[in-house]
Amino acid sequence: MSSFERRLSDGTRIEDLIDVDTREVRVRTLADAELHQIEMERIFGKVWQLLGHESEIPNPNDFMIRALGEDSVLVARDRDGEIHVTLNVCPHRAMRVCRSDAGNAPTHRCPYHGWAFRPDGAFIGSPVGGETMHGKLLDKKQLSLKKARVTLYGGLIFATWNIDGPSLDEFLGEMKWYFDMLFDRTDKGLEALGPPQRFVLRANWKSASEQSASDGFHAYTLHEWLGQLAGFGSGDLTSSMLGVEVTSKLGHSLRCMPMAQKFERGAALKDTSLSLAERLEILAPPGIIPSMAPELERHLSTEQIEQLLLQPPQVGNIFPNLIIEHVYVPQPGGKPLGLFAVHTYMPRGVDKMEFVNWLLAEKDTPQEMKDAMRKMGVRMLGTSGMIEQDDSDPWLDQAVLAKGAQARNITLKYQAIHNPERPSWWVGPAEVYEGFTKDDTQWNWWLQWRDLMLNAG
Amino acid sequence: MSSFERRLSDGTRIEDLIDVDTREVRVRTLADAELHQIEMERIFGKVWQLLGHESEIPNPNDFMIRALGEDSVLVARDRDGEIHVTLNVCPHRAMRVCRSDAGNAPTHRCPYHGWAFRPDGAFIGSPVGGETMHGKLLDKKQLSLKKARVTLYGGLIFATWNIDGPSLDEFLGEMKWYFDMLFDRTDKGLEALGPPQRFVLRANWKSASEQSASDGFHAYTLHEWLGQLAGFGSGDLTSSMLGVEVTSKLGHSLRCMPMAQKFERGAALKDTSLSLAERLEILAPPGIIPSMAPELERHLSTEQIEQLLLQPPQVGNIFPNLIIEHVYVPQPGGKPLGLFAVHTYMPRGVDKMEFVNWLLAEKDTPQEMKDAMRKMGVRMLGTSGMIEQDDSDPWLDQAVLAKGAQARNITLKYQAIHNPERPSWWVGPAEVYEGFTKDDTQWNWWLQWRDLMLNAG
Amino acid sequence: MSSFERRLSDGTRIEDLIDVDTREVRVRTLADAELHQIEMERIFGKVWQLLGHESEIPNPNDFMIRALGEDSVLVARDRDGEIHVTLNVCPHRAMRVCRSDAGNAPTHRCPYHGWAFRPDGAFIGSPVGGETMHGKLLDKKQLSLKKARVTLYGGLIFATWNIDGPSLDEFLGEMKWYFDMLFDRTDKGLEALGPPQRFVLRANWKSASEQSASDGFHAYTLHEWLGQLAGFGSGDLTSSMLGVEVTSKLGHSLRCMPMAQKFERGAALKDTSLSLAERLEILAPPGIIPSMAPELERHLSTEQIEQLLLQPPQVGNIFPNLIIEHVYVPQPGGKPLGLFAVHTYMPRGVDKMEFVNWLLAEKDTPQEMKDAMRKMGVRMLGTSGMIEQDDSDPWLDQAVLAKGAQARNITLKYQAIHNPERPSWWVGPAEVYEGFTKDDTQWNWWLQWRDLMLNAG
Amino acid sequence: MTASATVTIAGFDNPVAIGSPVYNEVQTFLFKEAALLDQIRLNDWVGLLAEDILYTAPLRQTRPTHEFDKTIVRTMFHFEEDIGSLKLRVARLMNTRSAYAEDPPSRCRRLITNLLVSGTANPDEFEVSSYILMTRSRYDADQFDLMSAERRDLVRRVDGSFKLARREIILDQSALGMPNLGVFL
Amino acid sequence: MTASATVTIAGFDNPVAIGSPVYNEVQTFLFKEAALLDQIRLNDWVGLLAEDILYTAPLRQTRPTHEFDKTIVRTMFHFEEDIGSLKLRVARLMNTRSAYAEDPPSRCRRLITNLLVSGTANPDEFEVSSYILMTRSRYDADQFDLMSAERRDLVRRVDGSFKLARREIILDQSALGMPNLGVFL
Amino acid sequence: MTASATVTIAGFDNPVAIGSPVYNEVQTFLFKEAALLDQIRLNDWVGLLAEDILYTAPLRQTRPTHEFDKTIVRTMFHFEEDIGSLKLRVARLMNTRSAYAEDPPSRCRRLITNLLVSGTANPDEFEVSSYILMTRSRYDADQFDLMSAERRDLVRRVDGSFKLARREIILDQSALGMPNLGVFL
Ligand code: FES
Ligand code: FES
Ligand code: FES
Ligand SMILES: [Fe+3]
Ligand SMILES: [Fe+3]
Ligand SMILES: [Fe+3]
Repeated sequence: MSSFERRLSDGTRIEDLIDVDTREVRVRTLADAELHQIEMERIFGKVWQLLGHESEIPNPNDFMIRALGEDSVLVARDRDGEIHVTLNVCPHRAMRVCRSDAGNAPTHRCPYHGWAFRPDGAFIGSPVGGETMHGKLLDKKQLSLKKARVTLYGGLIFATWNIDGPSLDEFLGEMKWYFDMLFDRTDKGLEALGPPQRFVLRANWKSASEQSASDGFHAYTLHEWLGQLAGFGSGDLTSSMLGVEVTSKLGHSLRCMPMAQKFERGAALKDTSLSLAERLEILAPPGIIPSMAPELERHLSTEQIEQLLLQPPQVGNIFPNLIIEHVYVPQPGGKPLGLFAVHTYMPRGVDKMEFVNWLLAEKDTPQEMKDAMRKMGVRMLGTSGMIEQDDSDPWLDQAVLAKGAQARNITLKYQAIHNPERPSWWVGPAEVYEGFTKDDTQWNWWLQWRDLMLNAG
Repeated sequence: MSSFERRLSDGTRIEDLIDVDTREVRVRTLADAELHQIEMERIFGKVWQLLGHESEIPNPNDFMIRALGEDSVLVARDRDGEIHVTLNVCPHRAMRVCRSDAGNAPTHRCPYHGWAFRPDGAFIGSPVGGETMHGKLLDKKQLSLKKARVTLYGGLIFATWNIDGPSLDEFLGEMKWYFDMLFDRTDKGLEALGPPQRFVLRANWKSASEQSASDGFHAYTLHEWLGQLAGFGSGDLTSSMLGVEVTSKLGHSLRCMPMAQKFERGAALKDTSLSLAERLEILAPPGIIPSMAPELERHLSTEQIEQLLLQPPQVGNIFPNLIIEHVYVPQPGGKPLGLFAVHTYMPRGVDKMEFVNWLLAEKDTPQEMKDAMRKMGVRMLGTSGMIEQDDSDPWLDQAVLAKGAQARNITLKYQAIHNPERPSWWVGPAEVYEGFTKDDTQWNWWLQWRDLMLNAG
Repeated sequence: MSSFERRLSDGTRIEDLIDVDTREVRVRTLADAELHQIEMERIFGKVWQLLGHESEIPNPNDFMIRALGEDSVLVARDRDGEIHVTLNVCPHRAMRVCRSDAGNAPTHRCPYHGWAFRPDGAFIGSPVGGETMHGKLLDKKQLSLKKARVTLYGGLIFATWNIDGPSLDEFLGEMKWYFDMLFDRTDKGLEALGPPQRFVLRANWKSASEQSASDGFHAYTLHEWLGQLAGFGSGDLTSSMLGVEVTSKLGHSLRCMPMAQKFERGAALKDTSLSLAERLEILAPPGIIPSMAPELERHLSTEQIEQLLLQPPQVGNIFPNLIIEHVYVPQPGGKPLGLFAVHTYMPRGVDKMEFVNWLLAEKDTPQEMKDAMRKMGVRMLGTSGMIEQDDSDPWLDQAVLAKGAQARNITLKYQAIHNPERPSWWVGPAEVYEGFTKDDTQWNWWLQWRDLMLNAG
Repeated sequence: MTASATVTIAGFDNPVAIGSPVYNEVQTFLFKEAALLDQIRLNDWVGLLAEDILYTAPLRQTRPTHEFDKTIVRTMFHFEEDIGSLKLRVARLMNTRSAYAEDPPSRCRRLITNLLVSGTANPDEFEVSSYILMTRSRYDADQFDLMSAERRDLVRRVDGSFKLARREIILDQSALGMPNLGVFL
Repeated sequence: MTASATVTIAGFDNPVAIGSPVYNEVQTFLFKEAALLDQIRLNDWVGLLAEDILYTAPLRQTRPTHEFDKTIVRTMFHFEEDIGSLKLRVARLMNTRSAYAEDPPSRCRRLITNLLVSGTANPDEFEVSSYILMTRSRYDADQFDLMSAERRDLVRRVDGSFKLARREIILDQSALGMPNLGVFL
Repeated sequence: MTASATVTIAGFDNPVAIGSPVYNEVQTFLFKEAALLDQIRLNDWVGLLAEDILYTAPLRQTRPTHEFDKTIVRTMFHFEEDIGSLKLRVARLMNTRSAYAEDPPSRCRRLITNLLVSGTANPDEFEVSSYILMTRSRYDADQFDLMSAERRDLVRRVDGSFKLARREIILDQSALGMPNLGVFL
């Protein structure tokens, strides 16, 4: 069926929705139910998706239920410690097999007719075994829970239905050099500080996701209060607009702002005569403490460490619907408090989405610092977050407005274009733009969306 | 318009949804809005539907409002006692003509412009008669409420829009031999113990209906507590799995379980030296008392009576959306209490359905027994029913899960196949399978669904 | 895309929905989601729509937010006093620009990225101006809020997206001769007595709108109580059915009933030996007082004044979704109390609509009379209106019933046809029918609906 | 003390203590009133109204936080009633068969909470603030219509029992989600 | 005084005044009962029931205003329980693992308001009318299921504490919008 | 007595009787608090808070009946506030014009019911359990957003009036149906 040429029912083709030359996207793209169904197949059926962190299910047979696109999946650790992701829909008659948000179970028995499955989804059998209730037309392997492909990255559990597609590494591409600075930098790695916050908004998942692709400019107006009340940019958010934006045609991006510009004490970081531990004492990334210096050196290259210290990634995204927050929150004492979070924006139909918010730290981050990071995370991000409740307000408006017959035909515009010249002093890979924030990262997001949507394969 | 070849908007044809060879049905079938609209035309526009029991409207001009598919209909008795079913939508401007759930009225006046109709739907006239508000383009006959075809069966009111289609007898086919044992066995016939319970679930009507087509296996797991707490199967539900399943290509079915297997005292029923009244004293069908023996003999053949005593139908369905419950509930004394109910599962859009639950007894069942049957019915079935609240739980799950882009493409499986050999000792008609419950009855349901859905005529 | 030939997905063409010969409309027209989308383009994208009255925003920079079809628009007065209507959707990323229902602001700043606009929608600039966040691909004019075309009529603010289409005068056509009697008759003109009542019904906008096209007959039954309790028609509503109905192929209409028939004192109005002021003393239109006689004479022709006195328009519509109420409510003293209102029925999807109710009077109507008119308006019309809550009840029923597979294929009928002979004594223009109310006005409404729907241009 | 302010007065100034006899009587009055309305005993309900009653529901508008006082609009109303119009409404509902929007009637439930009472200059009159959540079910709809509001009442003691002398209903929507206010709040 | 009437009696005839000791005790009883139900302490809840309890929920039908008495249908029920069936229901929920419709359980909140109490001929028994709004959330649904109702109880004082001797639940829908009544009201 | 249990304590152990002075004062406190929040008098609201307040809303998870104690997750929160963060929230809402998610503010109504109170070892502190149903309406939406919850408070008497010393909000959804908790519960 995937080769059936799909047009929206008013005759529009997908390529009509995006004007590649003028960098415009029709507003209707945010509210079209037919388009949504195609996205579920061509995007969410293909990409890698974050489902959680392995620290959420530390023990053999631990499991949790998560959404992967609009499907319910079982994320379970088997008795050997390996993590599996399987469709939480019974292959018999489509009942929900596992009905608890989390727990520990060596087998999962479907309540409807009692078919049982292992944590890896393998079909064990049906009750009153001699009767072979499951019949003889299919063998047991064919009666297992549908299995996704899983890759752990810094303990983050990524999965995809695209069994033979690109690996996670290939999917992340050149940008992985940067992501490694965040997700894969200490010996014990990351942990989730708890289960994710979850809440549902009447918004299209793309509203959240295109914003996550490093929309830098909105902070100036939408988060105006951060300057006024929270000491961001020492009261002038213009400085937050400056920095380096890295991105790639795969739709990922990061905004890296110089510490020296954001914090008075940041200048001192440049003193390379200091040891790494000493420099971390001045200003360390979220969750990192000076004693972790050797670990950083083991995990990252010198270039990565230098960037992590001097101009670390602060916000960014992994295509299509993952946002990264690696933020340095100004504190009265002058030493910022770190904030480390990832969210996914999971669709629930064309006009709703679930916001899933994990707060992260290194496993070895001291408990007191974890507590502080968790509190700051809860206060600034997610459900009641003073920053992010405003971030999501436009999504709600877009969802309502994009239904209008006039509004649907105007465009979203991505016409602020960086000087294409790569800064000569920058050592990292991918597309690199310096200066005042522009729309190139978001535009890459849309180009990648377009590529996948035009690819029925 | 019915000849317009319909494909779902992604190009799928209806025949793609069912694999006749491997007995699989795509899960998306439970959640597809386009398919639903076709069902409303090709199934609910054609089949016979149960609307109630004539005992609910015993007097001339009594009426009640019911749903027939997704249409509102007036079920009314005329002054001569005949029952009519008409579309409760004004032929003038589509206002709801009758707005009370039940009552008594010799005429029904539309509140909008005052057109009036008789209980049989006949147009009487419009107000200020001399002005002929209804115009002169159509004659009065053409201005009547749209009329359905009605047949009473054991007092149950069946109706269809298929004016020239099969009779109810033809629609029931060979299975009527069995249904007669339940619905047409005493002189005064059945009565509804009260109006039906009604409640709305976020589920597709087919989830409920395919289960009703004698899904025997689910009881073992889904109703596990019945063995533990309620004395079913003397604590082991495996025995409830055994019996005879009768079904036909028209999509109807019944499960008949031997009384001797379910109840200790059941063995004594086999003593044919006893009179029918004496055997009924040992163990009688729901609502039947020994003094009704002559009536049974008048209404049923010897073969039917023997089966009704020894291996009566206990659950089953009439295609598409009617379930029959004719249950013997174990009681401490050893003598089971009867439970007799029919439900319809009426669609309300693709993702909602109304559960309509009538409790039945013979009109001549003693009041005390009726009270006991009503209480048991309320406690086990329908809204708060301890059995049926669990039956409907999978329907809710299926409705949610079937929206997932992965889940919609997996299949419902009906691959447990009976030994095709008909038990030689069985005297009744239709397809007959003996042994541990299998999926053939449900598969017949789907084949009949497929037949109707492919028939645009 | 507008030239793409659109069929509903079951193959139905728009022209199949209306039978021009038998004056019937398929009920499904009231509940078809695909049709609705076409209406939003071909009707609401083209017609003139009422958005409010200029007295609601009397001062420079005053603004209010209104719905135009399903789009949100900003209605704002600029510093020179001119009123503009612009799409309240940011041309940058489709955020809601103005978020207050009303207020006063010389500029409107979008909260998302800070783009600012003048009351006339002109783009002022983006923040941190030197950075040209809005890019250089488009000039500033192209970044303004999308602008509608505006015409004031008696202070009523009409707007359309059809920039080069017919003027409001052309749109009103011959019927304007009558509308002028209501909307343009005094020197200072009309005022809105306050902001409009707003409430949302689960109904299709056409249910309300086709009724508004002078459905005269429903009053007899649906408003029966008006005769019983409120002294309408001296207790017999039949007299309310008689009068003159004027209409045109543009879909507008008015019902004009002779004052002499409705009120005892109405006969005295015919005495042309009296001065206009003296006649107004006997019985004046809503909001008019005798001292306004010279104003009426300045604004209206003798013929218009005579009709306004003797047989004024009392209810009517402007196509597609505006109803006019210019009602004389019987009072114990014998002198009726005037009631003057306009409503729009704004779609909110196929199955919801917003009822927007403005109460009007002349600016120079004495405050005491305004208060009385407002109270009577609140009590009889709109949200809690004793008359209009019954008017909307059929709309709710139609919305539910039209979903039924049988109901959707029956028809709405407009088969009560006036004697086509124009009354010789009538001086006004347009189609004129005399006698007992008929369906011609509503049929004109549907013909105009059909014309626009078949016109993809 | 005036009801024209945006904020509630009742219970803040000159409070009548929760648990005091007057408070308890007012609560009894409101609970019984709700029972009469829910059970469509509207003629009994009219008996609770003072002859000089003002019964209003002003419009609401969305305004920014710093203009919160403008969210209540008292130039236009959803209800603007006196005793005569209320009696006419009740007569229409109870004595005719053509009050179609509420006949058959919806099933309403008026949950009354957050009762606060203040005394006034008149020892027999009390400013009363209560919250109402009305659930409303018509025909066989599976979803309730909801309306929440604050009611600001003036309750007057007359001959040992209470009468409702003023009610202002502060509805919580700028565009109501109910098809009509054919029921009293 | 009988509960079979369409209209509420409690609080109108022979009223137990709001704020009186009995009223306060009844309120305490109902609030604690709600807490037990919401926290699925069902075995504790059974302890509040009299052995002769009648626990019913009659059907509702839509009828015109002048047939309001027919809107409550007492020939068929959504609940028709005695102590035995209630105990079986609780045993199923608490002692087995196959009460799937409520296991995992929904998160319910039973808001109790509008309490009115009357005395009866038996000085230890009280007619009690209360309103309930139950919010119900299952799995990760973003919308609550709602049910509003009046509960007409007979509460009996036994050995210094109360027992529920009768409950009739007047539901406000003719077709319930919940997938089941697997929870108590 | 601790608030960390899954089940409510307030009103069960060491109960403060309904109708007693302390109970009535607590009720007054909560009703006035709701009025301040609903009317966006947030600076007044801050005046009700103790300097050592803990204000939290733990996550909820769906779990089987026999793991009911795990449905409240206290390792992650929707709110985890102290007096400083609460004051910052209020300052943002009241003193800036860029708290966009609640400016223009939604119209909220906080219906408070099912109040139960217990004494503690400290004679000036009381464990308080109350139910809240919050209706929330933004712009011209025709449907309300709803949230129901139990609030477990510690209320402290300070200089003759009450301060809120602890609030734990037990929300009834595992995935909230509101776009944010930009409002207080
Ligand atoms: S649906 Fe899972 S075992 Fe049948
Ligand atoms: S719609 Fe029924 S009479 Fe007009
Ligand atoms: S969306 Fe309005 S400024 Fe960006
Ligand atoms: Fe942001
Ligand atoms: Fe079952
Ligand atoms: Fe009318």
